[in-house]
Amino acid sequence: MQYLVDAAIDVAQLIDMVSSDERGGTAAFIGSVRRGPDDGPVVGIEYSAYEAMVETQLDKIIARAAERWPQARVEVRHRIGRVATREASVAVVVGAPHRAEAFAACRYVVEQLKQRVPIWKREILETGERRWRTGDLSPEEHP
Amino acid sequence: MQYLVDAAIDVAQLIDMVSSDERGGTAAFIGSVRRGPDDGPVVGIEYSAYEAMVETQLDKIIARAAERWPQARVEVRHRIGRVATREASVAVVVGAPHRAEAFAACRYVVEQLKQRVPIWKREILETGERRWRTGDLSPEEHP
Amino acid sequence: MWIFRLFFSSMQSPSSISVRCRLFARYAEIVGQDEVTLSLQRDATVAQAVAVLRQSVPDGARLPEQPMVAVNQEHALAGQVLADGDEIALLPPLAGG
Amino acid sequence: MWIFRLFFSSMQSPSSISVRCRLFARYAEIVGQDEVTLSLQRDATVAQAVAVLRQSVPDGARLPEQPMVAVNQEHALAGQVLADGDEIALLPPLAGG
Repeated sequence: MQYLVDAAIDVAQLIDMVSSDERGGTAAFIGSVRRGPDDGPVVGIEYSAYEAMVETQLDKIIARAAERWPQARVEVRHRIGRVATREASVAVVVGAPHRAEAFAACRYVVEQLKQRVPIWKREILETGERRWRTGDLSPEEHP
Repeated sequence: MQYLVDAAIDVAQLIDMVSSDERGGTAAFIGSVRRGPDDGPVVGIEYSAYEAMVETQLDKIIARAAERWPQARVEVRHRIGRVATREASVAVVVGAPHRAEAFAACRYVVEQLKQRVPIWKREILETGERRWRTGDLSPEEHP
Repeated sequence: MWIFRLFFSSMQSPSSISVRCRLFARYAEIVGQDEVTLSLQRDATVAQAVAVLRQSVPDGARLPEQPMVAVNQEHALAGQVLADGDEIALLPPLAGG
Repeated sequence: MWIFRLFFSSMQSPSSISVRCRLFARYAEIVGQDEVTLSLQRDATVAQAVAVLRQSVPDGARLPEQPMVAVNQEHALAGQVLADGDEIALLPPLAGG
């Protein structure tokens, strides 16, 4: 597994990996586990994934980014398993010769990841209860 | 001085500063000293600034960003003095509840910084020679 | 020549195919298992596989009728025709990031 | 009343003002100094200050005729009127980042 990791994401290391003498601009997106005002007593998130498909899809997303922005270099890491509030759950880091490419490629990979990569999250509440969440949406109702 | 620093920029610390339970999306831009194919034997860059104006202008840029994206929190650091190739010279890190705001505010602050903040760079060549550079452009001709 | 093709084609494609069906996250929770092997008629589509699955596992009717589906790790539309040995996966609404 | 105002106004605004002019980066290198105090006529503009500066320092003619200028740490246009005690700065093309 290249993209899924079960320990803290080292953003500084990723920045170092994508930067080079020729790539002076790095754009990064870091998603962290948050507790919004309506979220109640969430102490963490448990991520699960269709792991083989995560790898397949991220390979393709990064390959498409490389076609559109040939001089960019992309690194992606996503946590799997339990992640505490405020820890980073995902990092997308893109180095490019110029900042416009770095921002565009970073945004592209983040949006594609959200739309295409099979990862799910379940909130862990203070009470020990668990609750499935959909991406960027309110909690899913149990059917 | 709040924004100008003379030691390595700790990006992970800035990410930690702007993230919170309510701010789950962080967008960052990191500019590093690069040596492009036409740049010759550059070993580093020496940054100088109109220091008081850097602080005044960044205060205003960040205040304007706060008006447009009230839930975003912005941190900016720019190196002053000598910076070696591949080290970060600037970091703009923005935490927000959602990634669209984080990306937009980060891009805004970076563009404003490049346009309005009085910082200059002089390339240090392997030969010890120094050469003024303008932003994002080819070397300035000496008049 | 045309007769030969038909002949070989029917030799290589028996009347039913076997498809591995994987379930994830909330869907696995609903049906109490994360993998089911389905026997489908030849040329069955994704939609038909989902219909068979919903009838053949406990609480299968609680799965959506038109879930997001992947075939061999690629996102697939309901009309895609399946082949013997394919792996299909029912994907609850994605929530990466 | 009107006469009073004129009287006080001329008391408080002598015929010349003093402006601190700062030079940075390549511009400081060209003229060999990073700060000059200019004496300007009352109501002088940024453009007039630059013109005076270019004539009053060694190699001043090598400075651009219309450089980027800040007044009291704010970007300023050529027509801005200066006041006694202002700090103006000639800014070479910016290169932060």
